[in-house]
Amino acid sequence: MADLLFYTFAFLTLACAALVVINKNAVNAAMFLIVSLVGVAGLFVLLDAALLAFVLLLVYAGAVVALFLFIIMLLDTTPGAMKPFKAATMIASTVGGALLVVGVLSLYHRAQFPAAAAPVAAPTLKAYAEQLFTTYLLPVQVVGFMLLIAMLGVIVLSKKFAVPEDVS
Amino acid sequence: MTTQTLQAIADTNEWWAIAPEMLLACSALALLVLEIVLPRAQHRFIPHFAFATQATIFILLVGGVYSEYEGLTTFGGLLQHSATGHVARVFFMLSSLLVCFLATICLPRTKMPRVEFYHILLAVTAALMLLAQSNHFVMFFVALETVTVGFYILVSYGRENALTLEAGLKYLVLGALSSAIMLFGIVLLYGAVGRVATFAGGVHNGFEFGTVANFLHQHPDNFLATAGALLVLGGVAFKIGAFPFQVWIPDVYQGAPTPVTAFLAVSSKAAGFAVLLTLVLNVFSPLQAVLVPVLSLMAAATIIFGNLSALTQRNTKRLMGLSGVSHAGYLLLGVTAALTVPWAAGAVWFYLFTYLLASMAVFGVMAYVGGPDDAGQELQHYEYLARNRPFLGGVLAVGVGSLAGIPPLAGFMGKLLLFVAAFQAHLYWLLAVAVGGVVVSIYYYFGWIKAAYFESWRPPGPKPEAPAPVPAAPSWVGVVTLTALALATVLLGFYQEPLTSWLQLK
Amino acid sequence: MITPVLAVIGLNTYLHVAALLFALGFIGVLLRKNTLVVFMCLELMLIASTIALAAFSKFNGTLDGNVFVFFILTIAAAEVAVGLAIIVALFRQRHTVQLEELNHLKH
Amino acid sequence: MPSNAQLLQLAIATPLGAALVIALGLPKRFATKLAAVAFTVPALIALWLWAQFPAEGASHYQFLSTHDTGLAAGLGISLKLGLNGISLPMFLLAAIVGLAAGLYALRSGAERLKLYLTLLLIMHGGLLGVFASVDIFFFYFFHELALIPTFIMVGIWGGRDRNYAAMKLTIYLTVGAMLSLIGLIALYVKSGAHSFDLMALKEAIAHQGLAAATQKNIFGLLMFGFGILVSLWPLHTWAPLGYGAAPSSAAMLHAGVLKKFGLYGLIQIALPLLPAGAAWWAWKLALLAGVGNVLVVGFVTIAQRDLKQMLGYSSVMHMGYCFLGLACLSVVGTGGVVLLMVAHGLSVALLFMLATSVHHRTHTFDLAEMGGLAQKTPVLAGFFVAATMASIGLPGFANFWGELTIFVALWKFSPGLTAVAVAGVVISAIYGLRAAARIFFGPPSEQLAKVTAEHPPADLGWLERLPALILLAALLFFGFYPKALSQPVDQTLNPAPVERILPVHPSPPRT
Repeated sequence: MADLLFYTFAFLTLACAALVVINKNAVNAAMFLIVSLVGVAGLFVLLDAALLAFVLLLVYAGAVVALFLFIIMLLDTTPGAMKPFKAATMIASTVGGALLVVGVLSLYHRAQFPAAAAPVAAPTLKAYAEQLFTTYLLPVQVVGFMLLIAMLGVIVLSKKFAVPEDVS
Repeated sequence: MTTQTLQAIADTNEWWAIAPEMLLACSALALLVLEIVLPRAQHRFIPHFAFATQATIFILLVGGVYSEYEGLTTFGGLLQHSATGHVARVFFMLSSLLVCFLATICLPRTKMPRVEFYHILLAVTAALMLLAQSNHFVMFFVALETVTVGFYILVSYGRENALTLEAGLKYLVLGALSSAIMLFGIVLLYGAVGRVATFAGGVHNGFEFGTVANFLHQHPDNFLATAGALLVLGGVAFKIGAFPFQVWIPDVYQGAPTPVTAFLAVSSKAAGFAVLLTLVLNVFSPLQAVLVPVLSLMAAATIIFGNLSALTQRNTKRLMGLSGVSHAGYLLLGVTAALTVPWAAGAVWFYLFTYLLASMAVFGVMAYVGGPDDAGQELQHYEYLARNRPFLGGVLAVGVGSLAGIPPLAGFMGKLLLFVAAFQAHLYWLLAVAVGGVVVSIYYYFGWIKAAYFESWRPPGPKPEAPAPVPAAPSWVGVVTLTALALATVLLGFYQEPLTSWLQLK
Repeated sequence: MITPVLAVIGLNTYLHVAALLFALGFIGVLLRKNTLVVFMCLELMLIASTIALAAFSKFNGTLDGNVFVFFILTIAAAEVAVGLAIIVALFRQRHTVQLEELNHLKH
Repeated sequence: MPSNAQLLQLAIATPLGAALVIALGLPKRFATKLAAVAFTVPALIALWLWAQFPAEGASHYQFLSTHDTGLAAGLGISLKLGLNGISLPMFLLAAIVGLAAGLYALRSGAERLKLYLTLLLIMHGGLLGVFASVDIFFFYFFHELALIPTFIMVGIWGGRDRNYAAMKLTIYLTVGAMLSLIGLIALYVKSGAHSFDLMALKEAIAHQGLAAATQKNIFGLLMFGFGILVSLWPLHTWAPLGYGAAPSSAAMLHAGVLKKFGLYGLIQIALPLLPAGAAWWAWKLALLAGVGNVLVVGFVTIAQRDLKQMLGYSSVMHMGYCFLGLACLSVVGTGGVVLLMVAHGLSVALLFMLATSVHHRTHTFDLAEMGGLAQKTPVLAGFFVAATMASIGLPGFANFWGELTIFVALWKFSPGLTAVAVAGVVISAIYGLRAAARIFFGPPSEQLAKVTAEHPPADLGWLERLPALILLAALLFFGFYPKALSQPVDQTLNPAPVERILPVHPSPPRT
């Protein structure tokens, strides 16, 4: 049962990711991204990381992809405007990607793992909280600042400044 | 996890140890508050406030106020406070102060809001300081990404200019790509290390630098970990603009506003090298057999590429970018040497300081010479500079001379230290490449001096109708700052004592 | 309490999925010219890392990997926000999102 | 009264300090006065130190002082100043030529005079530093300090081809400097002395020796690195071009003094520290210098029509004698090189100066367009003929002793090369005398007659005569009393372990 679920989710993830890459329409690509993310969330659940799956869907499907869709609609780029790939780009990408795949796969074959995982209970919400607010308190603070910067940045980049901002 | 262990971990959160960073972050927040609180007419004082806090922190750091934590790890192993970390803090603080100075020249020419710029600058500097002291891959990545996100915004800050946005987009795509690659490397390392640490019965964390180093000591031939290390180094190579990750440099340097270009050239590059030194010397040192050829090939390619592509540049910002690539190559030479010659790490920092002084002097001149069109600054705009503004001409000569490594100036001492280190490390062929690079670099740096000093350089014929406009006269702050930078560059060439004893160059 | 998945599937399979996803994202970044799609592919690369991270974390029996995923998701979100802002600002000036048309910086 | 060591420091610090003060914005009328003082002080100190130099038993450095600039602990680099019997004459030369060049510059009325004086002062300070440095790093450092202003001066105040010349000069000399820097670093690392101090290096190498292959490599680096700087054939092409374009004072200092840096480095550093390397390279060096510098360049010199180009080529040719003297690897030859370096420095500086004076009056450097100037400017003609005689090596001038000593040493090394060298003297007599004759005697060309009709040429004024007199007096003094130079040189070369370190001179290859 579990392995069936795994293969389903893995297929969903990879197939939809491939569709993101090759789809001509940006809106469709964003849609496939969502489905792919659902697959990833499923993989997370199988790893006993239900919380991560939840957060992933919330943040990505709920916010990031929604943002993407919003921007795509806003910019109204004509669908199907994708030009055919140049031969050179195609070859370079294929070779580069194939090398990458072969490299990563061979890497895993050379680094053999024993099949057994460590016996640990599925982490609870409390466990995450404990980690985040003791060991990783400093990164949490830093990430907070990063979000602030990002917010300010988006404002600066998007707001209209009709008049010179301040006296000089 | 019991309450006691949690308590024990929480106890290691020594906030006082990162007081400078916190102070910076708080003053960054204070800037935003001030913008709301102060009436509009008073907004011009906000940059002064940023200046003042930074200067205070800089003085405190130089005074060694926060050095009591040196050699300790805090935050449960997230940070390690070392002498080098302290050096990095001072470096980033100084660089940030000077970028503030450049911003006061350049920002008023645009319609962009200023307070946010200083806010981001301060926050990014704080993150840079944490990055240089991080001892844990989670902390490392989070700090690095904070810096990167800050830079995405800063690079595209002059958004009225399409070139700036284009630069921002290029930096964003390539930066995110390098982050993703680096992240994958970190994950691989965690996978390789964490497993063994658990099997050995320890509770070590697969992200900690010490654990990774221990693991690599025991398994220097672990394929997964080696691949992870190389991917991480690839991400770092992007930051320092080493070959083949230098593609973004000329475009981004040209398009970004001049203060940001300076910030990228100095702080971002130095951060890359601070991280690279930590990783190569402390974490990945057991992988020497792989690292030495990779690093030295990268250094050679970087030197060759940087110098050759800078040869034909007429745009000064691209020139600074591509010559900066070659400087990264010389520094990589130092890093490679540091694997076998311990004092070379100090030499790298010495070089970075001389690079900071010289680059900032040159960028200061560029900020005055560059008019409203920030990205289109060409060599011919410098014609008659030495006659019209002898002061700027002098500063430019000192700065460019130091970058070229011309002897009485600080840059030469930096190169000398690196070359001696390389010789001691038996990197002969690499040294030959570096020497060739220096000779080539003389050509294009000399071209810049030529543009500013040697008149009637162009062949006889009809002169262009409109001569280059005379750049604005520097304010007294500008005069003082640029004089200080130039004098420091000259004096450091003759007398290195304060810096060498502080860097413990042995 | 071992989850059946890891007993049946094993770590390697998980990592294959992650690696393939990473490679797909990488190819997409190289191949696509539409900046928005390029951005999505970058997100795929980050997600691929999180899959590997969660699997390693489970396999190692430590929580750190999972916690790191939190940070990665946050960072990715911030990156997307800034990136889209830049793309929108650029679109207002150039009316294009195609990378190859954004070549006004001299080479 | 400061000690002699402090005086030595003062001599170097005065021009550099004055340059800094002028650069920081001293008004022009003070700047010229300060510059005059700064050019005079080192000359007076040099004379005083020369008088103070012990007459006997001074095989080691005198007037020593050491300062740590911050690299002593880490790298063993410290500012160690002192003079031995070889560096004393060179120091004196630098001080005298510097004074003459400085005085000439003050009256030259160059545009942007303050910048000109600043650069010339830096150059002067660097030159004095080169010959007073015991630390080989600072030896190099001061050389570069003196070299950089040359590029800028050529570029700003140079003649017709200044931009091309400045660039070519820069690239060639940078290559030479980098090669020699790597050679010096190699010496430092391989000696294991952990010090750039020449005395410490000597001690370390005497103690443990250097492998012959290492010596060979390092000597090769130094020979070609220094060789480019001294215009060793075939890497000499920058010299005539550069001197042709350089403003007079810069040409005086560079051709007169700075160019000797490479030879001086070979004598002080390469020969005593790398005897096996020297032995391996000696014949190759001698052939390059003898055939290339003396014969080939000699004939090229004869073909020159431009006065400054001719002087540039002749200076390249005379460097050939110096290389030949070095290649003898004997005390006599080395001593001869020092004598010739001083004498040539004085005479070539005088010639470059007078060439500019001629140009002021004729508005041309083309020898074919001159003639008959002696009637209008007899003093200038007198000086020029005297300087030419000195440069050819006529007895009574210092050059004679230098060349004679070298020929004596060369005879022992290779009679064939001696013949080449003597042929070189004939060549230099041909072009030297012909140039003097073209300029000053015979009928003036039509063009010149027109120019002189518009601007009747005045004879040398006192401000021009003073530097010329200083240089000529020195030439004559050393010509009639060579012991003043040879005594300190002898002291350092003879009792010192040079004889022991220098190998028995290698026999010429049999054919």
